[in-house]
Amino acid sequence: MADLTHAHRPTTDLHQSYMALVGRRRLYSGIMLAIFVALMVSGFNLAASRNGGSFWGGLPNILDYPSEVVSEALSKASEIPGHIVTYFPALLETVNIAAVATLIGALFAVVLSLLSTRGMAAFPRLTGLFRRTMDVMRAVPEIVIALLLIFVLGGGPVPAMIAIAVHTAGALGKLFSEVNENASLKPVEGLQSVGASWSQRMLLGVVPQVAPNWLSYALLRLEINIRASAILGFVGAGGLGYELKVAIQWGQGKFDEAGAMFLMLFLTIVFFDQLSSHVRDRLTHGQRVKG
Amino acid sequence: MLTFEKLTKSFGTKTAVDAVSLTIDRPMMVGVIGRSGAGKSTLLRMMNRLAPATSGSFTFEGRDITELRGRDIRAWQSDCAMIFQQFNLVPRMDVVSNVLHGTLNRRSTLATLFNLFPKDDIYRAIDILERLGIAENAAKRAEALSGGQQQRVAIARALMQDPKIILADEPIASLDPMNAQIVMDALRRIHEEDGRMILCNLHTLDTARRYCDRVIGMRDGRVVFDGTPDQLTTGVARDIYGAEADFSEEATSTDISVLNTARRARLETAS
Amino acid sequence: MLTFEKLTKSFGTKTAVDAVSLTIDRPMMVGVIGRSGAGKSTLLRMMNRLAPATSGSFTFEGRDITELRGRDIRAWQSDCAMIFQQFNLVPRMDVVSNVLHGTLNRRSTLATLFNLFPKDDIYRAIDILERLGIAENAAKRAEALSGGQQQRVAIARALMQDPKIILADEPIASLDPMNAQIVMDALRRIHEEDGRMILCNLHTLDTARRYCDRVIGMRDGRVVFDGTPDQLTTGVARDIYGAEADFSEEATSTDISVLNTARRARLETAS
Amino acid sequence: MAMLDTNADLRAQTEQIFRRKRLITLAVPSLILAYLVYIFFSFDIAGLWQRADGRNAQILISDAYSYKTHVTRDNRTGAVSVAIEGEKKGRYPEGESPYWVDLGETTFVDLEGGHSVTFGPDLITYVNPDIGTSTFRVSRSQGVVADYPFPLDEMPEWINASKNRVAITTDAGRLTITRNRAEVFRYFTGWELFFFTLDSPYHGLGFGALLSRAVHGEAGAILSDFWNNPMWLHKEVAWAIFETVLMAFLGTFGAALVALPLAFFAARNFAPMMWVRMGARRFFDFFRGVDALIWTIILTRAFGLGPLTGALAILITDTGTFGKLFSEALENVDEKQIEGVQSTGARPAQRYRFGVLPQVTPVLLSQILYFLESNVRSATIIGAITGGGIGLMLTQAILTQKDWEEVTYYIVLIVLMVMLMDWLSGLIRARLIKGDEAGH
Amino acid sequence: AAQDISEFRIGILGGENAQDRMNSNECLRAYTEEALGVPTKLFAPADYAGVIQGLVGGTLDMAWLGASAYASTYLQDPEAVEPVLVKINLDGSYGYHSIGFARKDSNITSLDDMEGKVFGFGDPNSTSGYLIPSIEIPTYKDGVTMESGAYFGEVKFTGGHEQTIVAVNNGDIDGGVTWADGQGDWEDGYNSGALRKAVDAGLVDMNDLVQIWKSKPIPEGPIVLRKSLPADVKAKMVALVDGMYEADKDCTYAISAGESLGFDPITHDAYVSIVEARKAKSQ
Ligand SMILES: Nc1ncnc2c1ncn2[C@@H]1O[C@H](COP(=O)(O)OP(=O)(O)OP(=O)(O)O)[C@@H](O)[C@H]1O
Ligand SMILES: Nc1ncnc2c1ncn2[C@@H]1O[C@H](COP(=O)(O)OP(=O)(O)OP(=O)(O)O)[C@@H](O)[C@H]1O
Ligand SMILES: [Mg+2]
Ligand SMILES: [Mg+2]
Repeated sequence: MADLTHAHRPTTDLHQSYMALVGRRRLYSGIMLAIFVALMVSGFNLAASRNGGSFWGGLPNILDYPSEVVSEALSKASEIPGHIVTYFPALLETVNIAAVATLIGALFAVVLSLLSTRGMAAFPRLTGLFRRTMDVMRAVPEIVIALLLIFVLGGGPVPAMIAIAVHTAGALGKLFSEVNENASLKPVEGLQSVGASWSQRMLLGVVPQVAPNWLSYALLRLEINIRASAILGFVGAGGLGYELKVAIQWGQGKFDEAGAMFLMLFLTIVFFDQLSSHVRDRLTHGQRVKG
Repeated sequence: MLTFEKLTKSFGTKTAVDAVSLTIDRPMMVGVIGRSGAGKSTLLRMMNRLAPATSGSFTFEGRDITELRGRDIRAWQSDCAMIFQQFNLVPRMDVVSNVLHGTLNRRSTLATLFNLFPKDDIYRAIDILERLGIAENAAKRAEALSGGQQQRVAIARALMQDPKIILADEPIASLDPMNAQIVMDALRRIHEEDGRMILCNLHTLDTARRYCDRVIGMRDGRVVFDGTPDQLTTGVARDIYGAEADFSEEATSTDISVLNTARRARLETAS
Repeated sequence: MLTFEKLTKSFGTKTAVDAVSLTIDRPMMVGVIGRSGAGKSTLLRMMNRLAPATSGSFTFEGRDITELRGRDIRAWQSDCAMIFQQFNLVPRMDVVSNVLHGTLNRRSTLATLFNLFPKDDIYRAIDILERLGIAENAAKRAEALSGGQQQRVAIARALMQDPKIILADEPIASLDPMNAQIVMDALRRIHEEDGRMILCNLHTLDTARRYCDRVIGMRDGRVVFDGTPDQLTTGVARDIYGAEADFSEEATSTDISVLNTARRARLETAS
Repeated sequence: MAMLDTNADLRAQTEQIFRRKRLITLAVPSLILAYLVYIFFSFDIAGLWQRADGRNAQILISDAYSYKTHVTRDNRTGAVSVAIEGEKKGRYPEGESPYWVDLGETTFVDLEGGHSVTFGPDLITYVNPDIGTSTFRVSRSQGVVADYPFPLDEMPEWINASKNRVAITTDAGRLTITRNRAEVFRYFTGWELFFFTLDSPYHGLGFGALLSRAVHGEAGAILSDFWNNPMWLHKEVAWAIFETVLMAFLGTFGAALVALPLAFFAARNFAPMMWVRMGARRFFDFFRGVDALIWTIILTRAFGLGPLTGALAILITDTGTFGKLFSEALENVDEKQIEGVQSTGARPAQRYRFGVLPQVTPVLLSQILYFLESNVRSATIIGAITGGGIGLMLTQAILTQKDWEEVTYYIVLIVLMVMLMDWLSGLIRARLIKGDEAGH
Repeated sequence: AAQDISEFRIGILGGENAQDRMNSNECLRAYTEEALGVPTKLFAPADYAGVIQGLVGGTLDMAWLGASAYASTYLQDPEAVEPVLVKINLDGSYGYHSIGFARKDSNITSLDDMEGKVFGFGDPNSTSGYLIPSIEIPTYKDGVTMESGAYFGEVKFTGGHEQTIVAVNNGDIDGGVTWADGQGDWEDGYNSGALRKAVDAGLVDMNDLVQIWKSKPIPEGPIVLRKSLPADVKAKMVALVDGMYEADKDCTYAISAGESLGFDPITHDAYVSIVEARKAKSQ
């Protein structure tokens, strides 16, 4: 059989060359590991040295603050249902901000992604431009846009909504265009051959293929945006985040309110998290061919 | 009615279609043969304006199609239906919707986006499907059909366009011999009953011989043969395919009777 | 040296292996045949202790393997190598590392976690690869090899364990006939040269006949045949496979010479 | 079935299908529209539009690319000072002034286009080429006494006057007079003092001149003057950016290290016990559900202010996220490889090391790197609330609402930083996952 | 002894750019490092809450707080910090005022006109931006309360003094409160305070605003030291800041954010009423 025909190469040669390879590989992984560890350790030390308190010194006190909040909230437990009712409209506002922003952002993302996917773009020369646009939209943190808009538009939900929508359009646009790239161009060409316009080609040829994946990403984004919307409340964009900030800044004396809001926010986030992973599971089920 | 004048298409340095000049003066069924890479698809794609020509022209009923722009291109495309090797249907949509896509150019974008197709169009789509013998699949998703059925849906879409000319790019290459025959029969019948011109890329000689009125042979982008099926001898075929002396026609055959022997052998090997 | 006593394995109500009693008294090459679902894999997996037995026992050199726990199981596994139909290698790791996995049980956990295998082991791995004719692939990733080469890597990993017994679960089922032969030849050679016992699930009769000293036939979890290859007549095979009268042995054959005729026919059909 | 269908049946059936499809295709946009209408009213977008302040937008935009130089006269002492952005750090040394200001007994300020202002010993004059000359006199008792070249009831809207204060705003600049002081600004395009402040010997030098000085051994001094620019604070900005990236880096990789072992407890195929799995998952949900921001607040008490606190907050949140993602990746691993390793008698740790890790590393790495980029953005926000870094500088600059050119500078830097991280993580991902690392 | 501490951490606050604050206090940092012989760090968080957390958690050693923020710290942990010094104004007082104001063209001239209108506080931890007005305004006349929707149409927090001023100027809220020293003239935005800063920055024109309310004098917030600091460290720091006015006027100007007569010692007693007020608010 074939075995003996390969024996022309002396074994020691193979030994040496493989050992050399192993040595090199060990060296590289060793160096990589060393660099990583060095970066982590020196980074940690640097961060610790620029910090107010030390890591090890602070560790035992980590529960101080939560326990203060919890004990005060517990001592006024009877008021918590009342707080929940009081702050429910604020929670609704937070969720609404996230929902509208996701909706509007996703609509823009659809257009941007179609415009920037090779083979689908209406203006093939401009795909690069649309891609960069999405990169920039993604790169600007929401808080920046929100603060600028608060200056111009005044406080309230709209600046937060616009800020999140801009970021969402950029982030989803990128994901959508990755989905688009995996879509088959055959139906598109088929529609093109009957004289369909660009929007017809996209809506009838591309959207049916990619809609489940888009929806799945959009739901994931909704979940992220609910957090973002709560955070923007911290800088004056309304909603529960704003109320929570006021309570937290006041500190002792309003911890029952803070606790109630904490709880509401947490439950909401967990609720949407579970909802979205459930729906997404169903949407992508059976399509996990790519894994 | 259809004239090519030095029609040329280059991709970079590669000339896919090389100064093709031809005239087809009446509706007939034309077969285009040639080996892979000969430029058959490129020729059809230029005719449908899926791709622009590099130089030369192509006129239909006196109108220079290579000159058209924007909405005129789309109007021409609606007159010139195209059938693809891979069917190019929208797989997740039902069959009737796919057929109705043939009317997209004539209906307003907004109406079509909301699925507002006129009742008459829907009825006509069903009639066409019935004519092609796949009406009972009308409500199924396209992806749920077999290849031969899908290709007939594609033909139905083409008929829905009520086109002056039908281009078919290797319509039977992804089909098994049984379905291939059904599809080719359907195309031939459309040609005979409606009198539409059909231009059909084929990669098998015997299909061309059996179904076409005129056969055009391409090689390296140039037309190297143009004549009736009878003139298409094995010697000519060898020229077109650039084949060695051991060229056996059977190797490209899709005739069911030829295959059956080979198939039987293959089936035996599977456990 | 190896005794099964009423070895049984049930999954819920389904009895996959049903009171198998057998004795194998000297190292030999044993083939286990039977149709899909007969319980072949389950038997081997119990022997390797990848799965526990439901009842009955299995002793090797007087030791009851079904009784072992924890580290003893692992020690047994290192004495009893297993080769899988799908090779079960780590595709992203290079061939030598995969072979070195055969020594995992003997080396300290910590050292192996950092991929620190002794030089001698590495040399031995390369030697084994050389013996199997795939030493030149030593540094490649496993996933870059062909199926036959991967299976030989799996055999190398088994040999690296220096096992007393090698179990092979349909080692050639995912291979083409050419590679199947290479792999079976390698197993046979190992048996002959090293005198190791080999238990090999096979789903083709002729392979069992050609390579094994003893053949065991299973059906619905029970042993329905136990004898030499000569005793394995077509009639017996029909019993084992529960086949109808039209059973043709060729249908399960992997012999290259049998295939060649069918293959030739198939090749002709491709253009 | 099909055979029984007459054409008419089929037509009716298809029509019905289309009616349903139409309903759905119309219903979805209608619902979206209805929701947007609800939001329109509940967010009071119409009212917002009226309240939106165009002037603020104008200040913001014009200030982003321009700067103003103040000429201020103290009306009690008569002293005149000139300062860029009116800040102490941008003040011209005593007796020096830009070309358009003539210091002296009477100070003359040229505002271009024929506009000018004169600070006299008693009178302040403003010349407008279209309208004429206005004069103002300041007295403790009478306030600002003005003499306009037009009747008082025809006061143009760009003059905002009261007894004690007059403000004149034109495109050329702005003049404010109160009893205590009089001040003129003039706008210029550009980011003044971006490279060197007025007290630096290199201020106003061209690139060529700088280069030649640099060659003659002053490179260090030039760099140091730029680096320590007190107006634009390049050194502090660079530190802040670095601190932000540091928080993201420590948080992301720290979280990955913590989450990896924990994820095994949440994966179905590695933690057969239901309650362990559920426990681990709820634990991850909790860490993720309480946002990084809230973790920052909680941790500040224990660890104080600073980047470490921010990094820990990211670490905790991402432990939750990674735990979930990693456990999903672990649930998708190929059992065959694990079984292959197991069949050799490998111990559990070895099984994970060789059967599981090589499979999941590419997936995990790509997720980690993706989060690194997005955490740079989170770190900006966390920094804005307590930690420090560029986020704090940025939000403070926005909240104090005057240094819009600095805001622009920071935003540009942040966008570049995030894009750089995005690019870098993409690069590493492509390298590590495609490149032949042999799974080690 | 100073050797007992390994570093000294100062928290700073105020309505300025974080970096500007850092820069203004750089001289203090340098002096401290020299006096104590240990590395000294400055922290400039975004709001009072961060500094309070730092002081209560023991990760800050010194800070200059507002009176209300001091009260909050004291209420959370009376043993955390002690007030040591207070800034003295040019006229020798150590107080300032909370000023209520509105837009002139809104025709609001006093709290009487604010009925049903939107009223804005600044930061909840601010003395002049929240605590004092929330207690003093209801005493203006019968029926005035700070409940949102009661006397005022709505009561909001804008987040800080600067935001209140801009919000009033933009018409987002009808009236608000901020701080000023109450000296000098209205048209300049007084001699110092948030209004003056806004005017200097060109954000508002004082002609457009009117004062609608003014509080009683509010004690200036104290400089506090962590109680558990070694006694000699405390003594050195008090001496350092107390003597700053004589030693370095520029630095005094920088750290007190304007003209002052430097710092004088003070004790907790000066803030008892504020603590009580805050305690009442926390019920
Ligand atoms: N988009 C393209 N870019 C570059 N080269 C192309 C492109 N499309 C076709 N070609 C080249 O043009 C030549 C003709 O291609 P064409 O597809 O027309 O051949 P064909 O006769 O249809 O072959 P087949 O039977 O394989 O479909 C080929 O060499 C092909 O490589
Ligand atoms: N993990 C399991 N859970 C439940 N049933 C199982 C499991 N593994 C095997 N079985 C069942 O046990 C029976 C024997 O399976 P086994 O895999 O041993 O058959 P086999 O002879 O190896 O067949 P094949 O040739 O398909 O590999 C089958 O009916 C199978 O469905
Ligand atoms: Mg082709
Ligand atoms: Mg099996």
